[in-house]
Order: sequence, then C-alpha cells, then structure tokens
Amino acid sequence: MPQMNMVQALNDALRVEMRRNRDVVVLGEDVGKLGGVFRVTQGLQDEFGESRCFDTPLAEGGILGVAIGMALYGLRPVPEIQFSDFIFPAYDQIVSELAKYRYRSGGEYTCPLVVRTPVGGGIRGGHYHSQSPESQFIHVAGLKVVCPSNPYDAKGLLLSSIRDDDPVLFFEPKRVYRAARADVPEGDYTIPLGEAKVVREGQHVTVVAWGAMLYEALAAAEQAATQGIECDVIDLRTLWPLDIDCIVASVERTGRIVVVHEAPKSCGFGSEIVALVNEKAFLHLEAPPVRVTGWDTPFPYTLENEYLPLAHRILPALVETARY
Amino acid sequence: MPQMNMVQALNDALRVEMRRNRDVVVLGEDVGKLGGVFRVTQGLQDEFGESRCFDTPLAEGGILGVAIGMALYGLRPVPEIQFSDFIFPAYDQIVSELAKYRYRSGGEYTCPLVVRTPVGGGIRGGHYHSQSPESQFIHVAGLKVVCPSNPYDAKGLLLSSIRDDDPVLFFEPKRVYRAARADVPEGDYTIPLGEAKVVREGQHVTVVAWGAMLYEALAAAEQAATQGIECDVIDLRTLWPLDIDCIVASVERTGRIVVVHEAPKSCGFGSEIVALVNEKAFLHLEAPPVRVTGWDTPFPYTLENEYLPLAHRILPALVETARY
Amino acid sequence: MDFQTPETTLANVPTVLRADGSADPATDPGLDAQLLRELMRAMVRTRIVDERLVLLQRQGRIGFHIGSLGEEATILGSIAALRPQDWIFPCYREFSALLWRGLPLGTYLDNMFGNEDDPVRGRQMPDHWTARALRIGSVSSPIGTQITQAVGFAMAARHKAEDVVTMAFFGDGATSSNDFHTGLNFAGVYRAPTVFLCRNNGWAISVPTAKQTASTSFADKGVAYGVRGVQCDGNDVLAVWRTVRDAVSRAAAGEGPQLVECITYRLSGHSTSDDPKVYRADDEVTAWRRADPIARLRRHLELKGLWTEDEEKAWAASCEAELKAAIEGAEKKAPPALSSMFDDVFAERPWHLEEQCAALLAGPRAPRGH
Amino acid sequence: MDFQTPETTLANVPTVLRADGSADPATDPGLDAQLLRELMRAMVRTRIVDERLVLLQRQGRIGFHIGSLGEEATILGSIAALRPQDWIFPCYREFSALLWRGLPLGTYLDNMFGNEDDPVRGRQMPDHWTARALRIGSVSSPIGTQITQAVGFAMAARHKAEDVVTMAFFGDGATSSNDFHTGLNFAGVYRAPTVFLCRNNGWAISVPTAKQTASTSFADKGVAYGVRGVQCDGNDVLAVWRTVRDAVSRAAAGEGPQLVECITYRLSGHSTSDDPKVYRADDEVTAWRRADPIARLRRHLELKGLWTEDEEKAWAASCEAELKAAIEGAEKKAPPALSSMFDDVFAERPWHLEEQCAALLAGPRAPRGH
Ligand SMILES: Cc1ncc(C[n+]2csc(CCOP(=O)(O)OP(=O)(O)O)c2C)c(N)n1
Ligand SMILES: Cc1ncc(C[n+]2csc(CCOP(=O)(O)OP(=O)(O)O)c2C)c(N)n1
Ligand SMILES: [Mg+2]
Ligand SMILES: [Mg+2]
Repeated sequence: MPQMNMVQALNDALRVEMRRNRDVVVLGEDVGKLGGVFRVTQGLQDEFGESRCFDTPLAEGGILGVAIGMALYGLRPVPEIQFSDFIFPAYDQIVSELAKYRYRSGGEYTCPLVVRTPVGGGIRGGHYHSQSPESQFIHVAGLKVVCPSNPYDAKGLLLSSIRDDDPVLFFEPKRVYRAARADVPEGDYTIPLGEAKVVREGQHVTVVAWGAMLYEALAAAEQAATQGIECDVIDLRTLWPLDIDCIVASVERTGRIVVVHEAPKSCGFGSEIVALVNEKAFLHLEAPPVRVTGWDTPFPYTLENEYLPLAHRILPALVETARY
Repeated sequence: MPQMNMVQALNDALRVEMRRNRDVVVLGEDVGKLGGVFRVTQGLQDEFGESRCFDTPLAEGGILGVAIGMALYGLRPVPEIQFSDFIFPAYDQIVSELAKYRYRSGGEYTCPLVVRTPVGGGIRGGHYHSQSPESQFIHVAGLKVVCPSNPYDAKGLLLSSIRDDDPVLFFEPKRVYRAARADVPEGDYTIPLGEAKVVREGQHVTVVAWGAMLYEALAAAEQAATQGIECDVIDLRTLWPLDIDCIVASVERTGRIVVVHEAPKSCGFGSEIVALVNEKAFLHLEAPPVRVTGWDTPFPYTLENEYLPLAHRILPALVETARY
Repeated sequence: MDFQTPETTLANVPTVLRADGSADPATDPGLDAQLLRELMRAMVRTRIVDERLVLLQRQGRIGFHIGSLGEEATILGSIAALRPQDWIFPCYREFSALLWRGLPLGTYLDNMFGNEDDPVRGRQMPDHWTARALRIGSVSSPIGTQITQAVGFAMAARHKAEDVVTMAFFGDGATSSNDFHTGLNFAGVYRAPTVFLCRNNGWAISVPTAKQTASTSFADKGVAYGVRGVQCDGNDVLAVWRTVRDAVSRAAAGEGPQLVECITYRLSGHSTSDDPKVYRADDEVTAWRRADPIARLRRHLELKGLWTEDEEKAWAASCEAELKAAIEGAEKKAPPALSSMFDDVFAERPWHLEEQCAALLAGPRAPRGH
Repeated sequence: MDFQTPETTLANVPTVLRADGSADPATDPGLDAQLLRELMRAMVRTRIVDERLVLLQRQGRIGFHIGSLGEEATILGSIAALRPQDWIFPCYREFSALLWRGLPLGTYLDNMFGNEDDPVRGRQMPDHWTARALRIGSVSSPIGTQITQAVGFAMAARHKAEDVVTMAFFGDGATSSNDFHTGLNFAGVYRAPTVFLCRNNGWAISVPTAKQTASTSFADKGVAYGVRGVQCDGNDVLAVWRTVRDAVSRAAAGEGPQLVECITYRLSGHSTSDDPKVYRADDEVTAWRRADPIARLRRHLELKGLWTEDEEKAWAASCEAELKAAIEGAEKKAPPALSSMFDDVFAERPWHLEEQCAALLAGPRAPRGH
C-alpha cells in the first residue's frame, strides 16, 4: 500500500473523485498552476484542465457564492479557502446562504459542496494563519463539519464529504499536513461522516480531541499511563453532527472527560461537548468536565507553544481529573 | 420621571452622549432622515447634523470598516446594523480587525466603538430578521457583548458601552423595543458593564436569561411558583465578559440551573454557561444543567412561536429540574 | 430635499415609447400583438395583486409584503426577454416573474400566508419564495447574495455545455454590496453568461441613489469589471425588452456578462413596514406617477388598437376574482406540520434534530398569536 | 505562459525617467538634490534589508519575510510624496515606510524576531508591525481590510477639521476584495480625502492580473465610484512621486478620493514561503529586472552628478553594518513575557483572562521549538 502524508492523501482523494465524477470542480486562490499554497491541489489543473480546477480572484465571498451557484446547478464544487482565517469574507455566503438553502427552499434547492480549508496553529502563523473557527460554523444549523487527524482518514472523509448531499466544512490541520506518512489505500474508499473513533482505550478518563491536537492528547495519555492513569482517547473526525454515542459510552465507563481544542475556550466546541455530556451522562460524572484549549486571546506568534493546548498542558488536566 | 419604551430610551442615550461628546457619531443604513427602520436614531440628524448622524451605502462591511477607521482616529462611532442577521458581511471586519486591533498593535491602536443592532425573533421576521448571533461574537476574543432587557437598562448600558474603551456589540431585543414603557431618568446615568442582575429570587432553580427571553423566564418562574418552585432569575445584561460570580453564587444555593436563549442550542452561549458552571460549581449541582433554546434549525416564519423558548417550554424545564 | 424626476434622470437614456404613445421606429423591437397584450395583462394583474396584498397586510391577514408598484415594466420586460431555458435569480420584488412563468396564483398566495402548501413550508417571510421547476431561484433577504450565485450557476451550465443565460435581479442599493463587486468581477474574468439586472428605482429604503454611490450611473460600474453596461428607461417596457433581449443574446453568444440598468421608480414604500413620507417629497412621487409604466404601455396599445378600456375592465375583474379565490384558499389552509420544522436542515435528520423534534412534539403547544 | 513585459504593460503610462537616465523635462517634478539622494539611499537600504531578511529566513533565524524587491520606487516614491501630517494604512510590503519616517532599524528587527521589544509584543508574524507615532497604521494579514479603515480615518480627521490625507496601500489582488469595493464607494460618496495606492506588481501570489479582473486597468476601477483614477510607471520613482503628490494635493484640496495605480513588478517570490518558479516564466522576471527601479534612479543621479559608485559602496557598507548590529541586537533579546499574552485583549483583563493567565503561569512550560 502506498505511503502518503496528509497533503498527498487529500490530493489523491480529489483525483479519485474528479476521475469518477465530471461534476466535481475545484476552485480557489492559487489552486491552479501553483496547486494551492500547501500543494493539496497540485497537478489537478494539468490532469483535469482549467475548467475543472481554476484560480479565482482574491475574494472568498466570491469563491463561495460562485461555488454555491455551481452546486445549485448540480455540480459538486470543492472550493478551497487558503487559510481558515480568511474564510470570514465568505461568512455571509456560508451562514446566510449555504447553510439555509435546502431549508429555505423547502428542499427544492440543495448545495452539496465541500469547503476545504487549512486550520490550526503550529506553523508559526500568528494571528491570521492559525485560527480554528469550527464553533462559528457548528452553531449555524445546516452545516456539517469535518476535521481529520491522519492521511488515511483525510482521504476517506474527503471522499465521503464530496459525495454527501449536504454542505461540509472540511478543516485540514495544517500542522499535520506533512508531519507523518501512513498507509493510504489506492483508489476509492470512504469513511462515514458522523463516526468518531476510539484511538486508545482506558478506563479512567475520556479524552476528546481532533485534528492536530489528537497527537497531543495521545502523548499526554501515554505519559498519564506511566502514572497509572488510562485514557480513552476519542478522535472525533466529524465534529458535526457529533458522534455523541461514542462519547457518552466512554464517559459512562470513565465518569470523567477532558476535551482538547486549539480554538479559544469561551463558546468553543468544547463547551458544547461538556453541555451535552451533562445532559446525557450527568449521573455518571465523577469529576467536573475539563476543557484544555487555546486561551481567550488572539492567536500569538512568538508564544504559540504556550498558547496551544499541547501535551504538557493536557497531562496535568488528565491527572487532576483522574484524581478528583 | 419620564416614561419611555426601549426605542425612546436608546434614542435618549444617544442624544445624551452626542450632546456631551462631539466625538460620538452615528452611521448606518437609513439612520439619517428615516431615523433607522426601528426609529432608534430618530431626530439625531436634525439635532446634530449630517456629519454626526449619516446614512451609508448598503454595505455592512463598509459601515464597520469606516467606523473602525474613525475609532482609530479617536472618535467614538456608534454604527447601526439594521438587523443582526445582516451583520455577517461585516463579520470579517469585526472578528479580524475590530476584535484584534488593540492586541495586534501592542496597545498602540484601540477601537472603542459600539455596534448597535436589533436581535431576536418575535416580530414574524423569519430566517433573516430574527436571529441571535451572540455566541458567534463571544467566541472571538476582544469583543464585549451586551443585551439589555428593559428601557432603563438599555439607556444605562448604552451610555456605558459608548464610554467603554473596548469594542462592544450591543444587541437590542427588537421584540421588546416597543413592548413596554418604564421609568427612565432624564440625563446621564450608567449601568456598569459586566454586572448581571437578579430580578427574581428563589431557592430552587437558577434561571439565566437576557433580552426578550427574560420575560418568558419570569413568566415561567411565576407559574412554577404556583407549584411551589421558587426561581432565582438572573438577567445577564452583559453577556461578555460574563458575571460568573452572580451565576455561581446562585447555583451554589439552588444546585440547579436552566439557561434560556433564542439562538440555536448547539454552540450557543448556553453551552458556555453550562460548561463554566461545571467548572466552578460542580459539587453543588444536584441536577443536570438544562438549556431551553431555539432549535438547531434556521429561524422559521409561521411556526416561530414553536421555535422560540417561550414560557410554555421553560416551565416544564423548571419543574423537571427542580424535581430531578 | 433632492429631487429625482423622470425628466432629469432619464434625459440621456434610450426610450422606445414616446409621449404620444407611439413607438420610436428606430428602436421599436417590434413585438407581436400577442406578446404586447400579454405584457399589458401581466402588468395590470401584477398591480392588482400588489395593491391587494398591501391591503391584506394592513388588515393583519398577512405579515408582510414587498411589491413592485411602478417597477412592473422593468421586471416583466426583463423576464419576457429571457429565453425559456434561462434562469432567474430574483431579488424580492419579482413575484410577477413567478406568475409570468406560470406559477398558479394560489401557490404564490400559499407563500404569502406561509401555510402548509407553501412550497417553502412557511419557513420564510412572505415574498421569499422558491420555484425551481420554473427555473427561478430562491429569494433570501440578505442583499446581493444571489448575484455571485447566478454567476456560478451560469458557469456550471456552460461546464455542462448547456445554452443557458442566468439573470440576477437586484436594486440600486445592492450595487454597494460585496456580492455585486465579486459577482461582476468573477463574471468578467470567466466571461460568464450572466445578465446583471439592476432595478434602479431611485431608493434603497430611505437612501437615495446620490448617497449610494458617486458613480455617474450604475451601468458605468461595469467598467471596473470589463463588463458591458447599458442603461434603459425602466418604465418603458419596450425599451426594457429590447435592451435585455440584446444583452441576453450577447451573453448567450459568448460575448460575456452584461450589466443592464433599468431606471425606474419605487412608487410605494419600500415594503409594508415602511413610511416613505418621512424621507421623500410627495412631488417626486407625483412626478414619477406621470411616467407610470402601465399607463405608457396602455397608451401605446390603444394607439395600435390592441387594447380597450372595456377589455382592461374585464381583465381586471377576472384578476380580482382569481385573486379573491386564491386568498380565500390560502388563508384557510393549516400552518405547516410541527415536525416539518426539522426537515431539510440536512438531507437526513441527525440525532440531535430527531431528539429536538421529539421534544417539541411531546411538549406543550405555544400560545396562539403570541 | 502569458507574459507581462514592462514594455507592453507600461506602453501608455506616463514616465519621467527615460532610458538614457535623463528626466523628461515636461514631467520632471524637479525634486531637489537632497530629496533625490535620500530616495536613492532609502531604496538601496531597503533592498539590502530585504535581501538579508530572506537569508535570515532561509537560515531559520526568523520565521518569515515578505518584501518589496522591485517595488521600492512605488513604495518610497509614494511615501515621500505624502506630507508629514498624512497617515499611512499599509499593506505588508511597506517596511521601508517605517524606516523613511524614522523608525530605528533595530525596532523593525525586533518585530522580525517577535522579541520582548517588538512594539506588537511578538503577537503577530514578522512584517506585521504597527507605528502609530509615525502616523502609520497596523499591518494585518486579511487582504484589503485597511482600505475602508483609511477612509473612516480620513473622515474622522475632517470631522475634527484636521488637514490630513490618508493613504491606503494594497496590491492588485486586493482590488477584488470586499473592502476595495466598499472603501472606494464610501470614499466617493463622502468625498473622503484618501489616496488609494494600488501596487500593481503583476501577481497575487500565483494569480496574474489578467485572471484577477477583466477591467482594462486598475485605475479604471475608479469609474465605478466616481473616484479619479490614474496610472503611473511604478518603477520610475519620479513618476510615482509626481503622480502621488498630485493626488495628495487634490485630496487635501477637497477634490475627493484618488486612486493611483503604480505599475511595478514583484521580482521576488510572494514571500519567503513561495516558489514563483512554479507559476511564472523566468523570462518575464528577466524582462522586469531590466526595468529595475534602483538602476533607473541610479542612472539619473549619476547623469546629474549626484551619485557615484563609491558613494553607493560606502552607503551600502554602512547599511550592512547597521543591519548586522540590529540583527544581533534583536536576535539575542528574550521573547515577550508570558503574561503579556493576556494583555491588550481588552483595556483591562476581565476575570476569565486573569484566571487563564494564572493557570498558564502556574503550569508547566511548553517544550522549546516544538
Ligand atoms: C445585507 C443586508 N443589509 C441590509 C438589509 C436591509 N434592507 C432590505 S432592502 C434594503 C434596501 C435595498 O435597496 P435596493 O437594493 O435599491 O433594492 P430596492 O428595495 O430598492 O428594490 C435594505 C437596506 C438587507 N436585507 N440585507
Ligand atoms: C482575505 C485574504 N485572502 C487570502 C489571503 C492570502 N494571501 C496573502 S497575500 C495574497 C495575494 C495578495 O496579492 P496582491 O493584493 O496583489 O498583493 P501583493 O502580495 O502582490 O503585494 C493572498 C491571496 C489573505 N491574506 N487574505
Ligand atoms: Mg432601490
Ligand atoms: Mg500583487
């Protein structure tokens, strides 16, 4: 089986689907000849031509508006937003239009499209090349939100997302892009949306993470194990709709939960997970649910490793929660 | 003391501050001769001239961008966004610029301005004239968020907001605009930001609400009282920074909390309040914290009263929580 | 108060219908008698519907109406100039497009009442309809958003080698929106077969065009995008038809996107929520009433012997009757089913919506007319 | 590959400096010898700094640099044409503006290293600086956002009866942004004294101007807003100075906003993260190297007897020495204090930031260079 990093796996997914389905088109700033600033779309213009992989003017709202128009017609556009920090000029098209089209038209129009965009810190990107805006999309009814943590999932989830009949925000953890290679099957396979994965098992604390922070959660879990604390580590993969059953099943066993994410804490997705666990597993809780997250500040440059919820900050939370 | 409805009280606050401080300017779509579609700025152009109260082209991003520029210079702009549903074209200026200016410039530049905008449902406005986007702003570090529930608070909070050195999103519950009149002092007075108010006392359940839903919470609390359930009802007034002490003090007594808001449930502000209560009062909790909110759908038209978390939906939550 | 009279605003704009009701032979598009009469009938019917809906709103029987009083020629002339395969991306004043393309009046009224038969299932405000089968888009409130979508749709059709032109309707105020800028720019770069139809009706609620932009005209904005821009007299249905048909032909022929500014006037308030007396002079409105698009076509048809007062009366009476029946039918229908509130958020309901739906159904009902 | 040579791009654009180094007497703005020499020195210094920063990034000593190679005349000519009281709203390539207005080189380097003395406290990427005392704005990454802000700032100054012009810098790509549209439109309506300075350097990362817009020029986009638009040869510092000075004077005189398109070329990659060889032809770059703005001014000054090779060598050496010292100084400074991360989110820290700061300080430190 070929070994690929996440960039290659995503590129491969796009190729597989563009070969299968002529309705799949890729658009965005620099996605053509350059292949995207992270090279995820490299070579697609060569293989599929300018009509199926094309550069756009510098206007994210236009990228989304045009992609929505294409999806309304029946194509399956896969717009790229160069960094998720730059998705906000398109926020109106996403929350007012994309998310509501099926609903507001009584189901007459649908917008199946996938917005691919790199997310998160760890590349010394400062304020504007590091943010994680997932909760700003989860709150908006009508959007699915995906964030893979590894090349295998990335390919399978992207293929599912493109074939899904609902709009998907597909966040790609840029710190993981080239971090590691893994076995990635050639050709077609999918990973269903909405299913989390338990990537490490343990009976003491449930840890929920996704994207780049999954590795930090795992590293912390490993260190915790040396202190006799065994963690259930869940890789959400799809953030919304949430695989609540997976989380609740785990918390029912552990009675404890730590949620890890890069985004600022307040009104981050962690608060929703905590609130849901309260609803569904209150009597199982033996310690207060804990969030280990980015601080409630803009994303800093020099001190980014003190901002991110890396293993050194997750570990004490695991220990405290386990010993509570 | 004069009696005013909320529209009049807000208008009065603007007048008071514009008389006091020549640096206060009002801008937005239709704020001039028309006085705003809800008439909050009525008569300001007549009194203060076109240079201090002026209509803008139809572009919320421009309203914010220009207001930010004015604030950077040292003015105190009070831009109006006609409906908070239409704030999203300005979302990039708000989250990428307004919220981050002080931080990213090491404190050299500040943006003291107040974005006034009507919020919420109850006026048969459907998808696009009813939404409550507060959590999409609270999540963004650097913004204060205010939502008054009555004319007296509206005036005092608006005066505080304009004088505050940080940017404030000032959400005006449009269902309350003309619903009731109250005593509102003439001239200058302020209500400090960051302080919630206990508007009804009780020992069984803490109820947190704000804006138009405060009245629903109170109505439900009154009905609950007939069943022997006494509620502490907290009007947040300032949503962010949150008056956590007020909430925790109450929950420490009641052991139970119900949060009410119009916005969709998932990743709404209610989830943050629940998560914080978990952090700060876990051992006091005797029942799972409950959220009574808008559903996770776009805001509907015909069925809006079945969408909103009105008293008839709050009451059962109070009873269940109290009896848990 | 500033003043925008038809005389000054239209001074340099091509017109077909002259004051005496004759058509300028140099520009007359030469529509056949049947089409002329259909246009007349549609305009009359549109106005009747408009005026009645305002009344219904005043009576509290519907929540809202946003109409086309005075803009009938701009809207119907443009729609009529499209080819059947072309798609319409409406703003919110174009209900006459629905009717022109054959939507039963009753279905439009179902939308106005937001009842169980409303195609959009009572989810949006009145006048926020959808009609995919008629090749008409979905109305939303945020200004301008349909513009970029129309461009993408046209590009998609071209990708599938379909001979389709898209037409995006929007007002003068919408030219300030992000999507106007981006839509025209993208269309220029990709040479999308889109016609941008700017209904310049003089006002964006209370903001007059002079405060909307300092450009010499809205058509001139095409220069910024390499998009051909033209103006026409929007109260002259023949001028509109001619200008738009030419634009559609050019777009279809691969000449790229076209910007058409129809200069017209909003005779009513912005919507039933508005009171225009606060911000504009009666004299301005009076001046524009003299340029009434229906009166102008009527004069022309009468001159040509294609229309009579009696005929108009009979037609109006039949429209009124149809409308009355449609209103009665729509008004007595039930609201949409409760559980429909949770449909169509996604293709299938995820667990959280199933739970919420169950909770709603199990809980108490809201007080009526809260 | 499409080709944008200086010859074709600049064919119809006013130039001052001729091929032989002389200035066209009809257009020569007649700058005095001192200013000419200062401009030359600034351009040489800018290039030295630029090239060294690229090197530092390659060595892993700084994280990033985004420079002005080839665009020195556009930037310095514009800045020099401003009056002292005028304010600059920069994009991200204008560090030479900082130095022109007197920022110590060491302070700029502090920003490049994000150290404890960085005025923005190590919070933003390199080249995202702020310099309020010099009447220069705050750099942010999102393209275009400074444009509307510059308009509001100018309006505010006018409100206070201050004689201030604001200048917003942005690239050709930024003309597609929402804020370009809105900024020019608002400025047109309010006649704000703002100069919109478009550095048309041929590329927006890998997207050439021909794919950015179908308009005939960027200056022509002014038509859409009633804003006067002019082009000039952006590699001819005298042409830039002349054009911008005229624009500033007009804006200050109440003639309204001005759009200036300086046609230049980005000789380097977009930033240190970019590899331009993937998307553009070497021949294009070579052609533009022949139009190098520094060489053009050098020829002129030499012809005028105002500059010699020896002088340039001595100046370069002193710049290098200053730079070396500045780098060494900045590199060895400590990072910003941990608790500074929680300052300046608000004017005062609310409880939740106090708590978070305390938690950070009480917890373990992050691994270095993670
Ligand atoms: C983004 C946005 N901002 C504000 C509004 C409120 N609003 C509704 S219609 C309107 C004026 C539109 O004017 P114009 O584009 O000229 O169209 P007209 O109503 O005159 O046909 C405004 C400001 C809105 N719907 N969307
Ligand atoms: C809103 C936004 N979208 C995308 C980017 C990524 N990006 C950074 S610079 C750039 C190209 C800018 O081109 P141009 O405006 O011509 O300026 P230049 O770099 O050529 O000086 C892009 C796409 C961004 N910073 N902001
Ligand atoms: Mg209008
Ligand atoms: Mg450029």
